[in-house]
Amino acid sequence: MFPALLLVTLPLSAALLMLLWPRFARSLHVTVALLSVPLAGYFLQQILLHGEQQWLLGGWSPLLAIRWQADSLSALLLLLSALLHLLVSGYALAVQARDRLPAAFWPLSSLLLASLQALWLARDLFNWYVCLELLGMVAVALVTLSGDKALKPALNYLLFSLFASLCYLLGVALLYAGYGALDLPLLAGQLEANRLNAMALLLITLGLMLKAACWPLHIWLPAAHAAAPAAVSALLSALVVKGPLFILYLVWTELAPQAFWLPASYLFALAALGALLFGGIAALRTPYGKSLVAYSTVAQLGYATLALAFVLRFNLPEFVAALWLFVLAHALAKAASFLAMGELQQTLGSKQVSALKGASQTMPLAMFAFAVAGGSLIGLPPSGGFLAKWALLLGLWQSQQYFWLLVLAVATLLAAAYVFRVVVLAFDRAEPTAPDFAPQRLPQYLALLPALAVWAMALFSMPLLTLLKQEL
Amino acid sequence: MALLLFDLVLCALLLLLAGAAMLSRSLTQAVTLFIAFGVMMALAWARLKAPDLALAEAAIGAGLTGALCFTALVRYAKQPAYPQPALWRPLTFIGLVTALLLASLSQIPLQPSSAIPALVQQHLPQSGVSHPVTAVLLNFRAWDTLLELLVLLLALLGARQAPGDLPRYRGWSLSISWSRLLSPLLLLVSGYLLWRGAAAPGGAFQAGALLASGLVILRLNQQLSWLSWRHFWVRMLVLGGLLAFVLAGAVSLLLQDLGAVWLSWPQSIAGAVILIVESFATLAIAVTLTLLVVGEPKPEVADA
Amino acid sequence: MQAWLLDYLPLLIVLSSLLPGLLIFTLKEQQVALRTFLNLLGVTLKLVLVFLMWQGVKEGESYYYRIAFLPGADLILQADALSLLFVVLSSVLWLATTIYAIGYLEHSPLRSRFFGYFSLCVSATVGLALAGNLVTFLLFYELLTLATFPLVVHRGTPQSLAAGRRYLAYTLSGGLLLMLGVSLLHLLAGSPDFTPGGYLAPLLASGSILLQVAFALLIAGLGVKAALFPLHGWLPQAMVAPAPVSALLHAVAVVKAGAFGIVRVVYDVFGVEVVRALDLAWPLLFLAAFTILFGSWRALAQQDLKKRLAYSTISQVSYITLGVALLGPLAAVGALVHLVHQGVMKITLFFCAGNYAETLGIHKIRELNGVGRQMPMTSLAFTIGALGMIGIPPAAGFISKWYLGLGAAEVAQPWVILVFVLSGLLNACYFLPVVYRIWFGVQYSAWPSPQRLSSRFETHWMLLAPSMFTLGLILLMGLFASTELSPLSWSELIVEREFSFDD
Amino acid sequence: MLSFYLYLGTAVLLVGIGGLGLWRGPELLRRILALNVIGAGIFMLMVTLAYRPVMQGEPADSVLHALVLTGLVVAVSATAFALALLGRLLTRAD
Amino acid sequence: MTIMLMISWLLLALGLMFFLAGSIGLLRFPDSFSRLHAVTKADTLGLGLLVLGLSLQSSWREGLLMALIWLIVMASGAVSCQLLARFSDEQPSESATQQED
Repeated sequence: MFPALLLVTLPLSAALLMLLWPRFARSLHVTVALLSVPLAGYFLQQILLHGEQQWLLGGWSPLLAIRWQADSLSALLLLLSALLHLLVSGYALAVQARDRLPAAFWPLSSLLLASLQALWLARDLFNWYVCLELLGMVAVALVTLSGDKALKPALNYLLFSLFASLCYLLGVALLYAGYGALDLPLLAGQLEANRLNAMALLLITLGLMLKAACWPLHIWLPAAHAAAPAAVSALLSALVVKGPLFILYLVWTELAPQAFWLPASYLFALAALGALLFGGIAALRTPYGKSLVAYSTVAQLGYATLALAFVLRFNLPEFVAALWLFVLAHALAKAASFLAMGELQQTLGSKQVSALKGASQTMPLAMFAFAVAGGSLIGLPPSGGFLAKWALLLGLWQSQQYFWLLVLAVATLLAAAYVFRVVVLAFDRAEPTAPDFAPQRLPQYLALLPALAVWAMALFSMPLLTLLKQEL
Repeated sequence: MALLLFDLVLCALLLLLAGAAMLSRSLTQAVTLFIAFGVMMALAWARLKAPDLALAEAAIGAGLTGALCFTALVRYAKQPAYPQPALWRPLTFIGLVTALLLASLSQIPLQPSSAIPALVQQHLPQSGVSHPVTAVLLNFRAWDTLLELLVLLLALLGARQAPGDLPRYRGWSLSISWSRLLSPLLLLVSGYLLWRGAAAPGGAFQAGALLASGLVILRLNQQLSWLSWRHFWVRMLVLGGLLAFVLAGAVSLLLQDLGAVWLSWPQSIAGAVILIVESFATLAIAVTLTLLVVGEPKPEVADA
Repeated sequence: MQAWLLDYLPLLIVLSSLLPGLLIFTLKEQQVALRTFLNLLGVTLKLVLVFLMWQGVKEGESYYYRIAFLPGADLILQADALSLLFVVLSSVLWLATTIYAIGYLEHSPLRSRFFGYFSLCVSATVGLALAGNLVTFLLFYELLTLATFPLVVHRGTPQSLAAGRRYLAYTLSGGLLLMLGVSLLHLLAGSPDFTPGGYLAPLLASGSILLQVAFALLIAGLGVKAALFPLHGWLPQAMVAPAPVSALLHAVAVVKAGAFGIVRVVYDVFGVEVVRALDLAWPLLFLAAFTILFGSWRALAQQDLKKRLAYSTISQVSYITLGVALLGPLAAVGALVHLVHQGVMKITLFFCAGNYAETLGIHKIRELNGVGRQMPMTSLAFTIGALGMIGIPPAAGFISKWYLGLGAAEVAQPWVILVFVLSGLLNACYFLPVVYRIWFGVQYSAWPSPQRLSSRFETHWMLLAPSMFTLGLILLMGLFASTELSPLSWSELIVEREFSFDD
Repeated sequence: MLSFYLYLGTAVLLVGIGGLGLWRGPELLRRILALNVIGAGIFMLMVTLAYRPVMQGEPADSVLHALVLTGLVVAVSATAFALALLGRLLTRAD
Repeated sequence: MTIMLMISWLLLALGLMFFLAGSIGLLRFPDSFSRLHAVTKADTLGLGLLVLGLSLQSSWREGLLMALIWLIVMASGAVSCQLLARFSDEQPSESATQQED
């Protein structure tokens, strides 16, 4: 119980203390961030040693209590969140004086970690609602840290997020109407394929897809992620949108009756198609650097959605592996690219992509980090993006989805186009944009770190796949 | 028959009020109608044998939300009027969706198969309180409640990020003396609600909301000017509910053997733990809601 | 050398350029001496290691290094005779190019970045040569793209950026097709090591369409780098890169990676038997033949020296593809030996073009009039290289074309010989006038931008020496083709050892 | 039983009306109100579901009541946050 | 008992009539002062009559509670009426609030 519990309560109580004594906010935050990583690592190891663990909070009987359950996937996501949180904390610490990061960042990002960790552990439909709401509100509060220019995107994000939560809640209420339970393992396999459940699952899916910014429900994302401070955008893109995706996956694979799987797979596939194509095109056309990265998130989520669609359609282990590998690879790559892009914009003093002219000379490290992370977004070997795409490719060949192979190819080229749109510009030596001040090195190295990690991910494909319990 | 008539009228009223609030040309009207809608809703919930919720809705849904909306409304006075958008397209779509939803409702079983109510009754004696809703909130599903308190806190944190220069209301002698008269009464009632929550409808949220309305009235009448986030003990009050909750969880873990899980109160002290947590939560809710409604005297972006 | 070290030999060969490259990235611009030292250290180390490996392979030893990578497809570096051919070629030419580049870029900015990527590029090429299965090959193929891109856009001018974009568009699409093909084959047959004679024969019974699709995807992916028509569009534009980069791109790294990949796919993945059974060689044959003629034809029309060389590359590289597609042992020998010979000859030509540009500012062919008197050594190297390209005897080009012709005759494809003759004529048409201008043309205006780079030689010694070195190689390989050390004998060894022709 | 369906239907219609308001707007404040109407509809649905045992003469489903209470607080928190953002946005606009 | 019931119903009906009158007044009167007049008067009296009528039908304890409610409503009605009146006096056409420095 203790490692899992501490992973949630440590950042939570630390956040409370930070609010109480703002003077110690930074040191508390860093301490917790540092503690969380080994703790999560230890927890993962425990899960690997002893197998899946679960707890009924309060010690009540299954139907009554809220269930926490940790399989290796949850443990992996816990570790990922802790790691990225630590990274972003380091980055925030490095730039806080320069960027005038409001003091509220520290407790808020700790709360973000706490709510994410709570979400990965929970297996209760209503508790997920509260977690989602919490996550959404922390995310919006974090977006508003950029000040007045972020107000409109933040409010928009909040309204969408609220609507999504309500959709989800309505779905849960309808499920409860039929089965009188909220516990996922108890409900698993119980659902019949009737109209009521179809409606409930549709609503749940709608809400979660809105929150996970699946195309065409992504419209809130680019503005919000682009408006937030770089450290926040990194967290939002890397982790926050994955929370609802995780629930979506569990709801569909464990809860939904098999009869619904095929139609749902069409729905997800359609969303994936739109995300991959239109997300990529939007990223290619937007004039702003962080919008580009944000649209790339929309596009990349398309891969995960596609994998989910095929999990439901063919139930091959390749697709499950692809889904989670995409999530992992995207989390790392997106953290790197947002931090790098934020650093570039801050130092070069412009939001425009065109301001990145000559950045390979003026800020080689940040540019390199962006390019390396971009390599994973494209899916170049041996990056994590490649590994995930490889799994997806194998699955698609195996299930003879030639059309989707084509889509994948086009999406890959689009990703290459928007990544290299920036990189090529960075090599422009004609009139490099002069930095407003001497570039700081530490934040750039911090941006590079996850990029390098994701770049080497395929070399660790075996342990990762073992963790995901999938064989290719 | 009379009851059905009552139901019919109530439902029609609810729908009318909600529809009018959504479609009325003036925002002021919309907000007023919405508050009336909230009151009617409280009535409906009382009718549906949910007195806890009726209390909460009356205080939170109608009262505080209404106050919040009116504050926002003031700012719209300066905005140009918005053109009224067309109705038929959203109406068609929403109508279709609603029809689908309605169609799926027919499959809701009338006799629920859920074993939960029975389980609640069965475990109620061990929960430390005798009112089932309180037992669920603070014992069976205490984790939800903890996170919910966190959501409330976040609303305050988020709102503090966007401080608006609130138009101030200035009290005058009658309202000041009335506030002085009313607030002890509210304090009394909310304390009673909190205490009563262990055995009957009531509890931390209703009490907190009621207390908050008292605080808001006092605050609007130039009392309680100390109520600001800058003060350590105001923060302590706001965070107290969560801190008490977490501490209680930790202490309970320490009191029990190693196999104990999070948020399981030892049966012998469960009642006391719940009362303590609820008391702090009530104060926290009250102060948080107050700060949310009236804002702070001098907005500060961040405390270093 | 310790035995355990030998196990790591393939890895060390890759690392010997990779690590210096990474170190060079961190150097400051002014640290010229340290950078040069690191560069030369890497080159020397690599040559020594390659020599060791060559010794071993000649005696029949095999080197094998494996790291876990994808499930069912480890990262394998291994040395067989074929990979060694390419490794030796790239290591030796890297030596020449490094020295050339140091001289060429003596005073230009951003050299640390340049040499860093330069070393990465060679590491990727060597890795690609040593790749032991398709997945490893794919990895290095993509890395090669990434490492060469910064070199292509190194100048940072609008033209080079445009060239870089086009280069990426082509090569990344190629990489994508290759990845699709590799994944399909992985699904069908796993990703076993490259096997002489291929490993797909057992699959023939269970359906051929997917195999054909895989072949088409692989060849299309490789064809981009090998500049097969119609995938050649990036190459002429990439000429805007600095001369050493063009030299490397054309002679060793990029186009050869594609050609080498085609050799691997045809012989070691599919195998001659399967290729024949599936009728896969014909399209490749026609495509290669067409590309040969097309490249030569287009080269005729170019007025820019480097552009003409570029189209010549398109044409010449397809000789290798053609030789492979003929599916005969003699043609195979011709193809392999042309891989080496063309590399050496083309790098010489590019060195010379770079010398002209750097010393006198000559870019256009008409500006070459009379340059032979100003720069005799360079012009001699250019002349020999050009003659070799045409296939005139003492130079190396003759040998490879001879074997290719023999190979065509062997498999009874006389029309291919016609293609060779026609192409040879075209080669002569676009090279001989250049040579004529160099020696006999009358200089009709001042040199565009003459620079005095050396007091003793016609140009900087670091520019001249590499061209002389490769000139020597051309002649040696042509004259001593029958000796044991020559690429020809090595190619014959490869064909004899590894290619299993039943008939 | 008729009442049960009546309230159920009303709840769903409220969700629909809220959805209409959310779509149509046009003011952000009205959209926030609309979200609250949707929320009220959903809570009403849940309360009506909790009422089912009452029709059999048993006490109402207290778990659902607790969930609705939680939902109410969450809703008011979110509304307060949204209104604070809106307030700031409007103040800034002029 | 029936007489009590009849009186109770009568009181209730009377109370409702006041409410109705108040509501009509709210809708029909031209300016805010007269509207306030209509509403508060009618509501205070109407509610009182309702409470009286209902307490005839209930126990003394409930009656007491209702009386308490009536008192409180009356008091807050008086305060809020004055509040509205003050603000409509100070700012006849503007919003019901005032800016403070």
